[in-house]
Parts: sequence; structure tokens; C-alpha cells
Amino acid sequence: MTAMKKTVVCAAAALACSAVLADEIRNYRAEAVAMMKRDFKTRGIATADRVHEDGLQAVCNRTSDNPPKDIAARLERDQLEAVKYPTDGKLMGDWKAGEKLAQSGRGMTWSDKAGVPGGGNCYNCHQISPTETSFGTIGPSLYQFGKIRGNTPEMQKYAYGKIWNAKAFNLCSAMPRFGHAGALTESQIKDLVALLLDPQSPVNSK
Amino acid sequence: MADPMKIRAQMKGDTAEIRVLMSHAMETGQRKDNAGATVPAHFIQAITVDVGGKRVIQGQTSTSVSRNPVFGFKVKGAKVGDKVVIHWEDNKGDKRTDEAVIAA
Amino acid sequence: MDALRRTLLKGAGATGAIAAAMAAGVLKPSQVLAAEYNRAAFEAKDVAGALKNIGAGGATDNTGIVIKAPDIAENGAVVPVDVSSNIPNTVSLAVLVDKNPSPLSSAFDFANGALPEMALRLKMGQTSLVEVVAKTADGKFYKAKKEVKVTVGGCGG
Amino acid sequence: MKQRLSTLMVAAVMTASFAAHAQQPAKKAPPPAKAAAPAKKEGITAEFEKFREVLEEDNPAELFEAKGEDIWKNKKGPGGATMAQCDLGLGAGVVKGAYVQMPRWFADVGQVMDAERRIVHCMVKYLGYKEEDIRKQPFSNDQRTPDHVSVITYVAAQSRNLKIAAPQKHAKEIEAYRIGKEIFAYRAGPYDFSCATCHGDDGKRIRTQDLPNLRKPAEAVKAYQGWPGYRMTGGFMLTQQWRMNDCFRQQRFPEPTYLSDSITALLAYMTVTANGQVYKGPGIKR
Repeated sequence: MTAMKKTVVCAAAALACSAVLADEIRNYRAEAVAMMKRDFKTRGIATADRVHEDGLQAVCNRTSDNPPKDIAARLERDQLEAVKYPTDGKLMGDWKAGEKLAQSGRGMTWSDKAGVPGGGNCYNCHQISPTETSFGTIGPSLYQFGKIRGNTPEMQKYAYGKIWNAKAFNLCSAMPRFGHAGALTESQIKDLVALLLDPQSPVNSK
Repeated sequence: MADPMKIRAQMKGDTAEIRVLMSHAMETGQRKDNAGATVPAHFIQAITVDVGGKRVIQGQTSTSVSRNPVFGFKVKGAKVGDKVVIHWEDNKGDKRTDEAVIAA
Repeated sequence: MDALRRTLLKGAGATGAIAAAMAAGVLKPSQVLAAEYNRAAFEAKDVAGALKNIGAGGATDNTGIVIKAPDIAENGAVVPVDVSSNIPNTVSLAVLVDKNPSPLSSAFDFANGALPEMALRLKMGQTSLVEVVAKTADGKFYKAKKEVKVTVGGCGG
Repeated sequence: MKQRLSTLMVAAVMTASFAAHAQQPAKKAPPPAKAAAPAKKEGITAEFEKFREVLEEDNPAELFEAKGEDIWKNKKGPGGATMAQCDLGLGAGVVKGAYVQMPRWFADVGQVMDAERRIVHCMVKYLGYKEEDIRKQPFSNDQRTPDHVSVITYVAAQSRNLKIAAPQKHAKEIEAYRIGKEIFAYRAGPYDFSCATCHGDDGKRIRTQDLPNLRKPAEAVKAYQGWPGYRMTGGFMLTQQWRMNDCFRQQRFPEPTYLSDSITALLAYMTVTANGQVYKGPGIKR
């Protein structure tokens, strides 16, 4: 980045930015992105354009996942407004199908086939049913999710929205935006809501 | 041609500890390759261990043994410098014999 | 080579001639081994069938058999197992995985100072019992077992 | 579409205002559910640890190490060239300690190269291997372990118990590290994942597998020494280049080109972070 550009950016933001620091960070980031655009190639369904960050990713990338509160709140609201809830009004599907989905780590990699429904990848990061002892810890435990929170329409709507787009509730959450990204279908998300909230689901067993 | 084994033999007190790594696919005969064809069973069936010229261990194995098998044995009364000869053969007639000397 | 001659590998059908020849050093190991593979035992589809074919149908439980294996395996493709027998005059050990398509994984005879102990690594398609059978010089069979859980490990994709 | 546009505009402003917000305290993780989780996870990890030692003591990686040693010492290329002519950074033919001192700048090619890149370069140059053949199957599968993977295993084993010391002297070595650090943190793709999503915090797991925090030396070394490693799934050797490749697959990214600058940069970041730690590989992995 040239000195002139740097000045313009700093001036535009009307901030007393540390020129050296900003330059170094931006410089290497830009070089890294340019390098990745050169080196990463389409394979199967994983197309080369995936290395381009979208707007939300750009915000999180530039703030090390700590966006300013006001901006985060505004963008979270935008995300929430864009959640597509089922037109039939039903938010809970079959928890057994949900458990199968939660187990599957497949979907959207270059070794997955186009048109084959992906999995939820849930156990990779969360504890869910007590019977599955092989669970990840990147996300919080979801064991007894419904038992603790109840199974109200509001809670169903929250769970559906959270799976559809986790960033509507926490802008730079580590959790994918499954509905927004097209990684899970409406009926798949319903099944996962049931896994979390259905009183019959093992998640909510004693 | 089968790849060499890796044999380690060392005295611990009056007992020789023998460890052997074998290079073998140990195919179950139930796996499909990328093209969808069944990969035929291919596995070590028989193993012998001789120490100091005497047969101390002989055994038979199946596809339930892991790929690139690892075995550990203990032989009492062996001595430093004794020759350890290990031999295997598989269901297709491939075979391999390797040896090592018991270290202190 | 008396102990080896009483091998459990040969099952009921093995003849003394081969064993005697081997003991005398007449045969190359390969000839002996190829002749003696206990196909019936190794291809048996369940533990009972395998035990029957190594002559161990009547094996009784015994705590003198020690099985060191993980409660939960990191990977079912490579489950490290160490088995040994404190039963006096143990001459053979066999290791079985009850849920595998062919449960009998291996059977070994020990003689001339070899201790009835071995370390090996097993494939386990799912959570299973590891069963170990010991044979003593007087032809009696004993057994013990331990459960090993097999779980999903990585990203699962 | 409207939403996307407004977000992008915010992003543009954020670019400029990054420095102002960089000092903001870290956002708290969402509060965990208050469920009394069955206390299983420590049990699982501890159980794996108990048997790790057994697995590491007799690592089938040694079989591949032996193969690699044979190629390094005995194989001859066109005109009788051998790997004795290969300079891994410590002089022609010097293997001891070379692995833990890469990636490094190689003046003869004017590039920073990681160990795999350098070894492949030498095998092409001296032993007559064709780079396009190696690129056709860069990683092992259950049918075939490519020769360069065995050679890498051998070279890595010759650094066992030595301290990791990737150089940061040449400007291009520093640049590789800095770019690697950026790639590590870069979120993109349909799942919004970066390397840091899984490897940027302490004490996390995917399923039962511990995820080292690659920002910390004592953790970075755990990932570093895992590869080259004997993968129990499949039963073959896999290298650091493979590990990076398959992480990007799971990250839902497009595929990084084998032996590309991006991967060298990432390996420079990981290795330099692990500098000073003792290398205990080659590994054995789930």
C-alpha cells in the first residue's frame, strides 16, 4: 500500500491511526489474500471464489472477531431480519433425523458431491445427546438444551434462527450460518430444532 | 517383494523383549477401492520367531490384525548376542524373513 | 518342541508328522505354516465357531488372564492390546474380537522360554469385547474378556 | 442483496478504523448452557493419553523412514546424481537437524521453501523424478505411498529430539511468517471458518481430538510433530502439506495448490511459533 493511500484511508476514518501499525497489518493481510487468490483452486463443488471474504467475514477479519458494539448490533439485526422461517409455521421436525444430521460431518467440502444433502457437523463442536461421548468442545454443551429453556414457540424460533444464522445473535460467532449458506435445508433445520427442544429427544432426558 | 521388517530386541533382566514392525496391507477383503471394486483379502497368515536357533513362538493371524502389524514378545533365558529370526508369510504366498541380534 | 506340537492352531485335525518334522528341523517354516493354517477357526463368523475350531469350546473364565487394552480406542483401526497369562504352564494364547466379521485375530504358541504374553494391534469395526483364550500344557482352555469402545474421532467428513 | 451491500460498506470503514478498535477487550464467549454435562471428556482424553505412549513406542512410521533412508542414500538419478548433493539448508547432503530448520530461504532458487517443497525439489533435480508425476499423487493413499513421503519421513526422523529452529533472518523468511499469520486468521468460505476457528484457543476438541492452539509454542509443537505422521485411519504416512490441504478441505475452502507459497507461509508461521520446542516426531495420529 502506498503512503498516499494510507493517508487517505486514515483521513477518511478521521482517526489518529498509527500509520506504522496499520500499514504493516494491512500490508500483510492484503498480500496474504492476494497469495491465496493465486494459490487456491476450484476442486469439485469448492469453487475458487470461496476465498473471497463476504461483508460479514470482512468485518470479523478486520477486527479479530471483536467488532465495535454498535456496528455488531446493527449487523446482527440485519442478519436476523434475513432469517427465512418456514412458511408453514412449524419449527420442529423429527429429533431422530436430527440426531443423524448432528452426527454427520459431511457437506460443502471438495470431496462432497453437488446435490447431496450435507450434515449438521454438530457433534464436531458440541455435546448434545448423553449417549454420544465423542463430542467436540469448540461450542457450548447443548445437553438438556430444551429441558433448561423449555419448548415455547419463542424458544423454537430462537433455536431455528440460531441454526439458520448464528451470526444474527453473535456477529463473529465460530458457528456457520447453516441456512444462510445453504448448508442445511429448512426441513433439516427443523429436525435439529427438534433434537434440541423435543421433550422426547435424548438431549432432554434425565 | 515385501518390504523389510523392523526388529528390536533387547535384554531386560533375564528376559529378551522383542518388538517387530511388519510392512503389510492386511486387507480384509471387504473394502472397496475408489472405483467400487472389492479389494481382495491379503493378509499375513503365519509368523514364527526363532531365538538362538530355537523356535520360541509360532502363530497364525487374520485380517483382524491392524495394517502394518506390530507385535511384542518376551523370551526368558535368551542372551545378549543371540540371533532373532522372524518370518512371516501371507495368503498370497508372499513371505519375508528378517533378523536382528539381541542388544544389552 | 513339545509345547509347540500341542499347538491350539492345529485344532483337532493336525497330524503329529508335520510337527515332528518341524521339531527335527526337516521342514522349512513356510512349508509347515502353509500346511497348518487353521482356516475353519479364522474364517468362523462368530466367537463360538472360532473357539470350537481351536478346540476351546469348553473354555472356562479365569482371572489369571490379563488384558491390557484401552476402555475407549482412539481409533478402531489400531487398538493396542497387551495380553498375558498368569495361569501356570500356559502354552498358547488366542485373541478374538467378538463383533468383527471374523472374530479370531491371532493365535500364538510359546515354547523354549517364550513367556505367554504378547502385544499386538487389532482392528475393531465397532465397540466390541476383546476375548483372550489361554491353553495350558495339559490341554485345558481358559478365557477372559474386556470391552473396548470405538468412537467417531475426527471431523467426520 | 441490500444486506450484503450494507455489510460491505461497514467493512470498508472497519478497514480504516481497525487500529482504533484493536485494543478493545475480547468479547466474552456466549455463556455455556448450565446443563450438568456427563463428565466424560476428560476421561476420554486421559484414556487416549495412556495408550499414546504404547503407540508411539512402536510407530509404523519407522517402516517408511527405512524406505526413505534407502532412497536418500542409495538411489541414483540420471548421471549418477544422489541426494548427497541436496542442500537442505545446512550444506550438501546434511540431513541431521535440517528438518527442524525449515522453512528457510534458499538462495539457489530464490524462494522460501518448507521441508517437503525442498525435498521434492531435490528429488526432481538429482534423482530424476518428474514434478508433474509427484503432483499427480502428492499424498499417500492405501494403495501407494509416494517415494517423497518416505524421504520426508526419513529426513524428519533425523531431527528427532532436536530443537525446532526455523530461521527468521532473511526478509523473505520474515515475510513468509507474517503472511502465514494472516492466512491463519482469515475467515472465508460457506462456513466462515479460518484456521484459528479450531486452532486459536486453548483446550478445544473436535469430537475426541484435541486441537492445539497454534498461537502458542508449547501447543504449536504438538501439531508440528504430528506430521509427517503414521495415520491409523488407512495406515499410511501423511505429511504437513497433507495436513494443511485437508484442514482447508474441512474449512470448506477451495484446494490450495501443492507446494504453494500459501502453504509454505502457513508452515513458516506454525514452525516459527514452535521454535525452541523439542521435536519428537515423526508422529502417529488417529
